[in-house]
Amino acid sequence: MLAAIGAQSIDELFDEIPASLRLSQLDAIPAALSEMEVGQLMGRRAQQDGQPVCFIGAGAYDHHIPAAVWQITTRGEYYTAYTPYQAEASQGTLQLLYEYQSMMVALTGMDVSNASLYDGASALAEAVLMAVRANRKSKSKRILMPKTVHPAYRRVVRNIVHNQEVELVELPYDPSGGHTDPSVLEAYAGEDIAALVIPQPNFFGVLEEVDALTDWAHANGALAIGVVNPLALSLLTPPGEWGEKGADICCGEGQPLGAPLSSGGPYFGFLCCKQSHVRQMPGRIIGRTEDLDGRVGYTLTLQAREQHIRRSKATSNICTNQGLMVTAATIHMALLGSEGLERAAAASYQNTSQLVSQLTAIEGVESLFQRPAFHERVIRLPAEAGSVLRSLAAHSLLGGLDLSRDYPELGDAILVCATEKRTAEEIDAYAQKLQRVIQLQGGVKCGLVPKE
Amino acid sequence: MLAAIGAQSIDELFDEIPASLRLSQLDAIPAALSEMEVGQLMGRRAQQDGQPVCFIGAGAYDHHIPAAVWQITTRGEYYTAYTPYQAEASQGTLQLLYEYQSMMVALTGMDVSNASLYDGASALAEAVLMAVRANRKSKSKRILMPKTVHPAYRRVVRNIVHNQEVELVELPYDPSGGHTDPSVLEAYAGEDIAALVIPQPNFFGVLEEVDALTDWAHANGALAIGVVNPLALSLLTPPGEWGEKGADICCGEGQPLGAPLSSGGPYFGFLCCKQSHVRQMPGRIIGRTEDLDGRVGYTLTLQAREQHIRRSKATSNICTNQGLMVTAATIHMALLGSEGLERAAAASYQNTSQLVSQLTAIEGVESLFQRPAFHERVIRLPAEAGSVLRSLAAHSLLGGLDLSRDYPELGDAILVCATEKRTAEEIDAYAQKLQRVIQLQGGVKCGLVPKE
Amino acid sequence: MLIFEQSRAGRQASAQAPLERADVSAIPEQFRRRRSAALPEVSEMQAVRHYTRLSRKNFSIDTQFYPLGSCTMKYNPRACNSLASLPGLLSRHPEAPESHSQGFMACLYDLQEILREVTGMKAVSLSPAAGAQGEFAGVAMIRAYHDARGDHERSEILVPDAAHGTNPATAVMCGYKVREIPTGADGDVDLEALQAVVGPHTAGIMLTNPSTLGVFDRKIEAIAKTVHDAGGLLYYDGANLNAILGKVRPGTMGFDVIHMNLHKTFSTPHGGGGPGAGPVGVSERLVPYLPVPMVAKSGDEYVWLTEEDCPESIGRLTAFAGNAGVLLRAYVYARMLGREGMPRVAEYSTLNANYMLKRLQAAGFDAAYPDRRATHEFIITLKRQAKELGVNTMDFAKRLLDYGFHAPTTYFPLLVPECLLIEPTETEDKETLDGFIQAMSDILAEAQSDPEQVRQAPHTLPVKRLDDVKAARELDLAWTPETT
Amino acid sequence: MLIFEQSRAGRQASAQAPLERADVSAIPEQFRRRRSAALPEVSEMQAVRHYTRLSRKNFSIDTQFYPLGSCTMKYNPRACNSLASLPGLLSRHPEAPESHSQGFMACLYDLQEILREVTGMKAVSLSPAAGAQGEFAGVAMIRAYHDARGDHERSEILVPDAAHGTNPATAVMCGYKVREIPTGADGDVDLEALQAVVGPHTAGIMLTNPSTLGVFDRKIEAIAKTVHDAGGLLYYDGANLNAILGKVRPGTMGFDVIHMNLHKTFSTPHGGGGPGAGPVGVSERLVPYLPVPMVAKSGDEYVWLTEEDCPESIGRLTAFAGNAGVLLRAYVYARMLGREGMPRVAEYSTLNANYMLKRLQAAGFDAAYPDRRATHEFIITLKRQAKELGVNTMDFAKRLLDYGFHAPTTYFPLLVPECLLIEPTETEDKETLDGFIQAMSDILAEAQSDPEQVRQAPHTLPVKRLDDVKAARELDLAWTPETT
Ligand SMILES: Cc1ncc(COP(=O)(O)O)c(C=O)c1O
Ligand SMILES: Cc1ncc(COP(=O)(O)O)c(C=O)c1O
Repeated sequence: MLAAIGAQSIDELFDEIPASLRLSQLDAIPAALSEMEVGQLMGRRAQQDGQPVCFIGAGAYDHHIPAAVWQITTRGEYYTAYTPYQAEASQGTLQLLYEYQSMMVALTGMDVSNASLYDGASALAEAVLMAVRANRKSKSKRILMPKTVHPAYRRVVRNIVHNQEVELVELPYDPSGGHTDPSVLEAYAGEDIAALVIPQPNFFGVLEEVDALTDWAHANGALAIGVVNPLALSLLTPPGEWGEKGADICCGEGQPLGAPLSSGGPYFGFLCCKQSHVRQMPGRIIGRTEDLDGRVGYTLTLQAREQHIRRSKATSNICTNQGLMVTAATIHMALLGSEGLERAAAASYQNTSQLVSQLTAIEGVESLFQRPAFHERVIRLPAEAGSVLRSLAAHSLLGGLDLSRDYPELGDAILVCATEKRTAEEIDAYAQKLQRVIQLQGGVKCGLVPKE
Repeated sequence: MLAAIGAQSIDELFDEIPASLRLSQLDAIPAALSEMEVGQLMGRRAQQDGQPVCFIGAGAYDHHIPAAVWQITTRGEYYTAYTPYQAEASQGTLQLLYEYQSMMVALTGMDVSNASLYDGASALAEAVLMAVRANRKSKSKRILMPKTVHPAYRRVVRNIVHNQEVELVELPYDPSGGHTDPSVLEAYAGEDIAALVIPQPNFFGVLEEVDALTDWAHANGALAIGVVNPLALSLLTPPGEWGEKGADICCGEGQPLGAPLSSGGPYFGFLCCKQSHVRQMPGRIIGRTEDLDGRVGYTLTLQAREQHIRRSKATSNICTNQGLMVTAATIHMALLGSEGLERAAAASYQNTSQLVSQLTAIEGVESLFQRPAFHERVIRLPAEAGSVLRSLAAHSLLGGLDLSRDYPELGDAILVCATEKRTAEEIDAYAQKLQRVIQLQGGVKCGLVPKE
Repeated sequence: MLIFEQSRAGRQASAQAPLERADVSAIPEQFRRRRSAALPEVSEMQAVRHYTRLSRKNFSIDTQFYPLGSCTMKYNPRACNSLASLPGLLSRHPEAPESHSQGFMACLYDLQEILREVTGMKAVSLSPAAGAQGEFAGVAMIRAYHDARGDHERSEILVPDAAHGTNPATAVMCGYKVREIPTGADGDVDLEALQAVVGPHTAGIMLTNPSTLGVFDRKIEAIAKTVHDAGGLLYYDGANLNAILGKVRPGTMGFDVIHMNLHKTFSTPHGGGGPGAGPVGVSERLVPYLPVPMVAKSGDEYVWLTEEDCPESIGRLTAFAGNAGVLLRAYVYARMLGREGMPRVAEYSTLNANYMLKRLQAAGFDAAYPDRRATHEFIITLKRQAKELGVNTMDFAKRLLDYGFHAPTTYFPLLVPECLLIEPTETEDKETLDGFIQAMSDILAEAQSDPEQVRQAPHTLPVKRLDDVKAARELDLAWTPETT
Repeated sequence: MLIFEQSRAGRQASAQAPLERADVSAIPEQFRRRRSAALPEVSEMQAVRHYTRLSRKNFSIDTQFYPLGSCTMKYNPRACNSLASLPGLLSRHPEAPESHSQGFMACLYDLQEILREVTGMKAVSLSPAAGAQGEFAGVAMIRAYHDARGDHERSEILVPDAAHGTNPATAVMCGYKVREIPTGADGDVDLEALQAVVGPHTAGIMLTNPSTLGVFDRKIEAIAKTVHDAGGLLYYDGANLNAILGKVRPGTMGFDVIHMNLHKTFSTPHGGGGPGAGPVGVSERLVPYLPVPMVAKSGDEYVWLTEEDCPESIGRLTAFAGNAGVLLRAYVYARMLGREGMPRVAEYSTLNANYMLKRLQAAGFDAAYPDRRATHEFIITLKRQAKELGVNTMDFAKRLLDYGFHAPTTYFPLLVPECLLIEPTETEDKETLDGFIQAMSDILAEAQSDPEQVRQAPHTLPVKRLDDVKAARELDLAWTPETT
């Protein structure tokens, strides 16, 4: 091959790199391992972390994933293809994405869906930017953001949108209901607001008054952006039907649809909207079309929104989607159907209710927020939450998320979740262990009124 | 659908079954579980057995299997196809099997290979029956079977062939070498022997004098049947080159070529022979041919040997092969190549040597059979073998196979094996634990000369 | 292109083997091979791409309707694969002690119990590696039984002419002579012919019921009585168990021994030809002869039964416990199906078969047994078409491939001329069945309008019709460097 | 056929969900949906068969040569997938405590160190979810840096005209104006033009080197000096890192911040469009601004660095730690490659590219930069052919599909007319490259003899050329019951 090139050595091929810059060694990088050796290393590390029983939700949920999902998803043809730039050679991915979009439309009640964004949090950031562009009535870049939105999502939104001078106005939550009381909006009536964000269920698992919130937004010239759990949507009113006119944009984390917990990623963000806003939607979109013979086919469309063509005027800089995760999600939804999703959602709801009732039977443990909730709930402990959770973890049980960092006002509150995968024995074991741990630690704080 | 049939109910479709025979209940069968539930059950059971570090070989070897092997093998197109009866719709499986046959021919040095049998033991039984049919010079059905052949194989051969009045004559092994001394054959010189079985390496891991044994067989009108470890063959003289003329038939267990240990199966038996015996070979055989346009294609061939056509005159009743395992083995061999197989074999050899030298450094532990061996060796313990192995198992370490059932004359002997997967730490840990266990148990037998 | 033809000296999938080469010079040279085996030398990517592409030249259940009669090509739930492949199960050594095998043994034990219940037999051994090995075990047990009673005159096994080829081949492997029993015009065994040959030489009879003719033998009780009265035993070839799962039990029909094809009825994957699994179940009198190993329960513990525990056993037929990983898949399947699911298998497979039969008849095809119910499968004969149109069963079969359907079983059973044995299974939907029926009708029309089109089929597959005669005459069974 | 079109009311993959339906009536009706979502209702087999068959309509690395320039479509070792999917890793909750995360965190930490070493940067954060998010993080850090110094005048990001579209789009997302810098005739950045525009408004420059023109910018030191002297920072778009892995480090070239596309250089699968991963590395002065979370080592323990630990951080960009599973795959890859393997990646990818370039030139194609070395990729322009034969780049691309090759990147970079950006990668063998070159020659011949054949291509794929205009004009983005 060098002969064909007319070079003496491979090294010669790098002769345009200034010699002074050339690197000689990569000393800090370990020597190569064989597949077997790296397998042993990874095996040890995977084992090291144990597989504690998980009662944490908080944006990532331990649902059952049918075996077929990943056996099909990892087929080389899906796994090792790239963005379907050559539509004719990518009808597999393209038709699947079109089906995905159709399923998301069915689930959310919106008109259109894109082919996914990075994750739920960044999808919300994109939804906010999109709302600012799409809301022709509003000249402001003000967004009302309830405190019941996932704290990490709120941070991500801030980090992404603040460079474009979008202003995020935090809405407080109702301390007894754990929801955004629509009356807090009165303070903003008549102001120029680009959009109102509405989580359903919210971070506490609590159901929001989505109809009232959506209608308020529309009455005040703002767009309504739903942030939803797609599995919950199998049971809950879809954003497209919120209030009189439905939400304008909705987004969320797709993980509950077939993505393993996997330390937080890869998951995928979904983004849907009303037809009228489709040209403001960022990310890949697949359209149905025809070939020269009039046969149905699928292709990337509305590319004029994207950076490849639009460059600095694109709707976003996003280039990849989370294609593989969406492949899994599509197969997942096809396998479960709405009946299956509803059953999984209902079982999760039931398990969480059961968990909460067993935990709150323990003296001193109380459930906050009495409003209807989905499969996540806030409970308050009669002992230091962090220390209780550590003790439980030592028993290979993740008892919930400590809320003290983001909601110190709630005291020793934790957010718990029991999906359909948690068995009655696991729930019993949690209750028993919690009781013991509280007894042991309770000496210190027992009887104290939790700080408010 | 019932309307099209003209039936009132599904039950009616069973109306030709005498009513008195009809079954009403299946009470003893548990109720259906969801995939998630059966997953939890299997997860618990799989975990229950632990994953002890394995120093047992004895016919099933813990080798590294490249990740690609089973990711490709379980593609639906291989996994859920059946016997390639419609060759045009099965060129994937057929070409792969032809490649498999070619690889086995390369590895064994024989002329032809079938497309696999159930396992190594049953392959040996078929090889014996085949030899009886193929040996036109011999009128007897006598087979010389060294005691160095895997005991389970000898049992299986007996169980399968005794109904056809084949006589198995056991050959003793040399107590110091652990091999079949060619001189024991002198007793049979001039007798009518259909075949001599030659294991390489033998059950003790010891290398047999294959050249002398093969030549003896041929000189005495018997066929030579090799029973070989295919991974060992990457380093050892292939049966096709044994002695002056090479073995006539060779068979063995294919497990080391990409099949996981999996409690003993599914594995696959391979069977190869000289061209002249091909019509006596049982099992599927794939041939290369052409289609109507002269294009190369592959098809089942020599079907006139098989029960579908030959019925009671078939070479065997075998109908399935272990197609999926052979798929894995073919990909495994393609990935490793002979270089890779040689490295894996050499590393296993080295690890076993290292293990034996560390174990025999313990007082009272000795290595039997000083002849060259491959990756398996017999060592004798200064304490009751079964009890030592149980103690090791309690430390999650499978120390070897207790030989007292099949070779009581060896005393407290165990057969140990360390494949390339055993790390230096694991070998050290074995030596340390063995030392401790022997010390603890040694009180009783310490200093005793092991029984002979 | 063969993988060998992509080989280049020195190429390697380097991460797959130890990175260094250990020294083996301590092994004397006389034992070492002189030249490395001529295996292909390719990169990991080449191997992956080659075998991925190759796979796409296969029809399979995951991609096509595959109504291969007698083979029960039904959907293989993916969970069976992943759960049988849990690391703890995959890495278990066959010689691991019972202390480290309780989880695995619990699965086998439960499966034995499930199969016992569903077949109505007294005890089950899981170890045979496939149907044919199950047959061997069964007939070997029949022989062991007679031998144990000193009943050495029994030298014949009776086999209906519709039987699968493995039946007579098995009888011969067990040292028996085979005597064929004809089938009556209605598809049932010719009872009179049976009565005529049964006698003191009869060791037993091998029956498939429903038979491979796709009908349930209504005279089964009389057959059983005839054979038993003569001192023979009844062997049940369970390849067609799918048709009667939860509906009728071989034990109730009077069988003494049965094999099951787990890769059929219990949906373990066919893997391009195997592995299968062929557990055997027996009536009381054959229990002592069951092949080992088996799993028993002693208190709370599972224990192995081996040669020592079962001195009259016909012994083991594979080195370890048969195709254990296949058994685990079957177990997972059985648990997902459960008590409720088993009869549904029989119901829907029978419904699908009867539906197809009627619709194909309506489309102008001849049923081999038009007056009988189809079971889970049925036969049509193209004798008339072959004669009138010069388009035979093989042509139909090959042309079906062009329509995207795997062909049904052709030319089996041997006694029905120009036959197609069609088994849709319970996992196919009506739309697929309708598609197949349409394809058959279309091919029939083609056979009239353009028979050459059918005779030359297939046209759309990776190869055109292959020359089997050349394959057998000019044997080319392995690539060598000279082939290319 | 769409999965929706196979749906029949009431059909279900029944084992996939809980077998019973829990009562949710305690949720007030006002919150509950009135009609079930209209998802497809199919059996498990239908879903498996549908998506298996659908997959076969894709080109992919595992099945085809895929020389998509700038995308580094190299082989994805299968071990990366299985090891990142070990049950313990797959089931780890992102909020699991550090006590139950040491194994996972060790992998991230090691990967940070490897990336640091290979790029020559001071510190690395792994969290950005893709290249474009890495760009965002990078430019946001540049902004945070200037802001922290009170340097608020810097409102412009400079971007060469050859840049990928994500570069200008990112600058805008970070609130900057974009100023394009032209490319010189030799493919290097026009240094004089750069000098002319750089100044107190310059926040920084985004460069890809080797650039997307397939050449290494020889004046990189001068560029760095120019920008730094003006107070701007240098951003390195690491999409082309594959070309220089182990050969030259962005840190050495003078870059202040870099993103890497792990789905390119570190071979994590492209997944039909993602997920990727876009870690960022920075020079000393940007360390405080790195996005969180990161992993640090404290004694023998790994600890998370989050917002609390890094108060000046630009914060997190996804809810948790980015595409963790992708990072694990990259880590496995990096360990298998090791110190020795990294430079080989650059060497063989460069060798392959230069070989193809020369051979294509010999076959009559025009290189965009004939006097330059190719890096790991190169550009040919079909301007001449388009003019003379009326067969354009798109026609060539589509026709290549018929030959079984995925097309190279077309019409990018925008400044080269009728271009193909060809990146063979290091994992392809010479025979494959030769096959592609032959196909290009054949198509050129066809373009002369039968241009319509090329213009109408593809001919052998599941669909013929698709109508993109119709797709955009008559938007049909989701199936509804009315679609069918
Ligand atoms: C009726 C019948 N009997 C026996 C067998 C043999 O079973 P196996 O192929 O599992 O050996 C088959 C398999 O095709 C069969 O259809
Ligand atoms: C040169 C260049 N820069 C940036 C990107 C963006 O990276 P990503 O697609 O991972 O967001 C790409 C990806 O195609 C690229 O080729």
